[in-house]
Amino acid sequence: MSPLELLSAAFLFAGAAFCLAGTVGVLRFPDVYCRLHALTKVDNLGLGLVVVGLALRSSSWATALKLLLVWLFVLISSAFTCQLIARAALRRGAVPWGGRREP
Amino acid sequence: MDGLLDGCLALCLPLLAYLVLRTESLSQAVVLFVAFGLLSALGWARLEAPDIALVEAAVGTGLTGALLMHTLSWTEETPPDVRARARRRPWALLAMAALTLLLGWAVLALPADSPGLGLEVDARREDSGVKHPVTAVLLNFRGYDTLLEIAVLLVAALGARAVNPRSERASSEAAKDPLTGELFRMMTPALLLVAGYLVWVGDHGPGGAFQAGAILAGGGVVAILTSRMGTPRMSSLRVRWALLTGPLLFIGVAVAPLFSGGRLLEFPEKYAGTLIFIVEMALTVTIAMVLLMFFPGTRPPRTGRGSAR
Amino acid sequence: MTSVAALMAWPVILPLLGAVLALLVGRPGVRLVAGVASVATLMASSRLAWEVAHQGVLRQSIGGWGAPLGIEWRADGLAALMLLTIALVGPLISVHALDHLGDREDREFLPLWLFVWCALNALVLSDDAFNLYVTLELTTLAAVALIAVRRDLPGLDAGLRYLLFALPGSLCYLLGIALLYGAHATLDVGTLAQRVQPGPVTWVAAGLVTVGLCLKTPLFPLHVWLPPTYTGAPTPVTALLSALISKGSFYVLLRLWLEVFAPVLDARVGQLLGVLGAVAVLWGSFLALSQTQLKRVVAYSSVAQIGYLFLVFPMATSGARAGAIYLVVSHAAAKASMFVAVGNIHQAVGITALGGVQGLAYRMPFTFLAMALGGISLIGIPPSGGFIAKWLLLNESIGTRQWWWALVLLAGSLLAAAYVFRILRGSFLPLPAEVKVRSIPLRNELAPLALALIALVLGLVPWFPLELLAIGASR
Amino acid sequence: MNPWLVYALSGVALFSVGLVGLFSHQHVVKRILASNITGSGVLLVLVALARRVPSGPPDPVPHALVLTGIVVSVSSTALGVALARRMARLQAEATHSPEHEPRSDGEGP
Repeated sequence: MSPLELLSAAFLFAGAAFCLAGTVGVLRFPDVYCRLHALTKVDNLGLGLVVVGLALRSSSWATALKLLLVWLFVLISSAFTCQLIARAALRRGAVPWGGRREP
Repeated sequence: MDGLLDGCLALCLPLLAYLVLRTESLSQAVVLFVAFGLLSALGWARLEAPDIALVEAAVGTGLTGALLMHTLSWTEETPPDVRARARRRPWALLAMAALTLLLGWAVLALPADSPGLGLEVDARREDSGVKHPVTAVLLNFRGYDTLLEIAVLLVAALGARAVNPRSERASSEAAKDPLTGELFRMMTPALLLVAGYLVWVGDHGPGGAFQAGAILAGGGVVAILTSRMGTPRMSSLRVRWALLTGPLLFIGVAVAPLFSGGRLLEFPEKYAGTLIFIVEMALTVTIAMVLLMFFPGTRPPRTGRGSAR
Repeated sequence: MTSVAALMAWPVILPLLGAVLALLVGRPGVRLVAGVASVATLMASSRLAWEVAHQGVLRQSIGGWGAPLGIEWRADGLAALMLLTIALVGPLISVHALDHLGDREDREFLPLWLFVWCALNALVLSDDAFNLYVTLELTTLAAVALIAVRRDLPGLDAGLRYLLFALPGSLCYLLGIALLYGAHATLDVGTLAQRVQPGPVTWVAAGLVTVGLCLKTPLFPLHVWLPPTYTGAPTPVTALLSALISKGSFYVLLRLWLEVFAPVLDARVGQLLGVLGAVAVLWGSFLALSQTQLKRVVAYSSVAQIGYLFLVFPMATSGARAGAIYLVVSHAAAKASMFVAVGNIHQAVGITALGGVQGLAYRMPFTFLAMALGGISLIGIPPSGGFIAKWLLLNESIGTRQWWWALVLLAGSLLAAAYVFRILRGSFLPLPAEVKVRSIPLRNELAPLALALIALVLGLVPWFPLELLAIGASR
Repeated sequence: MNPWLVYALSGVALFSVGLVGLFSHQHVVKRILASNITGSGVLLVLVALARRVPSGPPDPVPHALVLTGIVVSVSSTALGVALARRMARLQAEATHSPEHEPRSDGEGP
């Protein structure tokens, strides 16, 4: 295992961990807005780490750049979709979670 | 290690499909259906079919999912009679299992490693004018299928438009909306670039008219949903020309050899590559236009359901 | 222009080009473009049929690629006869449709009809299994769009119902083809016929193909979508559906069954299809007798007539094949004339109930003459094409010592006589005073008469079609 | 249990789930989803068959067939959805139009 592969494996594991955290966040959080946080921030970071890990493994610079391009597009589109979903939810009258609720 | 991924993916697909059909609420079913589409796109990628993964992700999941969600705001959530459904469920499961076993028995009886027509395609690929085998089969060896398939697209577009004629013109207030305005301005150049690249790369790599058309249609759908662009209407001449140039060109190219004693769809040796490329460019516009025509522009009328505005 | 490739290409390309141009010109020029395309396609089809009659079976590989890779075309006697039927019956129905439907619908009906024509011609000529799937799908989608052309609630419901039954049919067919491709690495029907051996793959593939196409034709247990769809759709579209579009999937089933599957499957499966056909005949006829709506009577009669077609499978001899195809052709003409006549009645009087027919024979003589002639062919009374077809089937059932099919044929004819005369009886009663009959253009009255005359001529001059059918008959 | 067989069996299972689901549900959108799933099942079987080549790239012919198949299934789904949407609107208008005030945004049939 050359140092490059070790580094890429580390990135991949970190990325997978973040994706897992993001998914658990989506399942556990109480309302739309918190879930959007989990989705947009954590999963994108996870994707970024996975992309960097793969770029290290990829044979040519062209594929590495294409992979980074994938990450860039996902960042842009998820930023906008997150805003749109939040706005739609607010219009639909989804009240943000106000702190601990009595059981 | 690969076997585990394949096995898990192959198991998840039918389970997710069953879940799509079992959930009572429609919106949940559609969301699960989009997830199913993405998983099947992953399956195509695992089976080394990048062309199909591209089309599945862009059209099968993206556009169909968006179309279904757009429709949900119309169809009433008819209250399903859960008792009747529950009574029928064991019979349905039994039927699914029996059918799977029967068909599985036939699949297991298939020869395990027949190369199919791959060798013939590679042997004749040089004189098809295109290097990528799938594009060679799609546009040259079986170009007749693609010609009829373009007719299928036109018929579907005509049927969908005829049934939903009303479409909204682009309204100006949408342009001032910061969110979608910014997205639209940032996305359009990248989209056109990717679509052009996909048509060009179809010559020697996975890509082609369908993938590029789907990407263009994706951009168009965002424009329609943010009511920056009305749905293309058959009544405007520009739309009709954009829609029908591809088929007319394809028919022309197919029929031309007949006048000089050749056969239908017999591309001349030297120009096969360029002719296919020109036809693909025109077909990309046709496919994008057809896929856009499936989208109604109108806001769903809020009749009957008092959802808070 | 006389090369075989051109001859076989024009019947498919001309309607496609016509449809695309009709879409392009939009409202003003639609009728002109569609008319020119129809005449051109009629000439191309008859020219090809003439060539087949003289030169025998014509073969052609599209794009010059060989069988396994490219798509093959084959034009034998059967294909030529079907081409002629589509070219004659179709335009007559569309002439009637022009007045029956409104002006807006013309802009959609004509291009869709040309797409159906192109799909049916392509289906009849194609010798490639996947290409047959694409043509079947094109026919289905065009039919759905046609059914819903009026955008009214019954039309939409009928269109959706038809779509959601025809789609699984095509997909079953496609899975059957996929299995055959997996086993024999070819999609060409001719090569498949040589390579197919009995085995699990062939049995399951044959089952899937048969079930899929029986869903679309439709055969008895799978016919539940037919009556509501035929009554919900506009009448000229119903005429197209019953006369031509349902025959397309039967044609594919007959070709695949007789050439590919029959030698490898044992006869009992053929008997099963025959029994289902027989039950369809009796079931359809009984229900046709008990209907009160005019259109539903003719719709259930379609279920019965399709049942007759499936009697060819238990006695897979060339005589039975000729009889079945003759019934396909004469039923297309006769059923189209009856549905068009029903359309005229609806347009003139606006009542669809059976009673509304009372006394109309005096005011709409041609329409009821057409309905009578069409009825004669459905029953199978001597001077009609239906009689020749049933005679051939009777001969074969006696010849192959399966006499019970003869019983089904006779019982079916008796029942058909009952429900046809039930319609005609009312028309000769005195016209009740309060019924006001709107006059309909003569062109509309002549369309069903021309269709009925085709069915009659098929009975009077049967040797031409039968000789044509004999060309390329495999067994 | 080579990989192509796993996917072929999964495709067959998808086909069965979709076909039985199609005939056991009443709601139109559910039936359209079921027909889409049936289509994906058939196409998965086709591509799995293409992957049986022992070495080298998979067989391109089924890939071209599946590309055509996906476009055909999307067209039929879109047509079905368009019909369903129009029907839903007509039914909504039919049930609500008697006491409903004339529509403001010119939404006539």
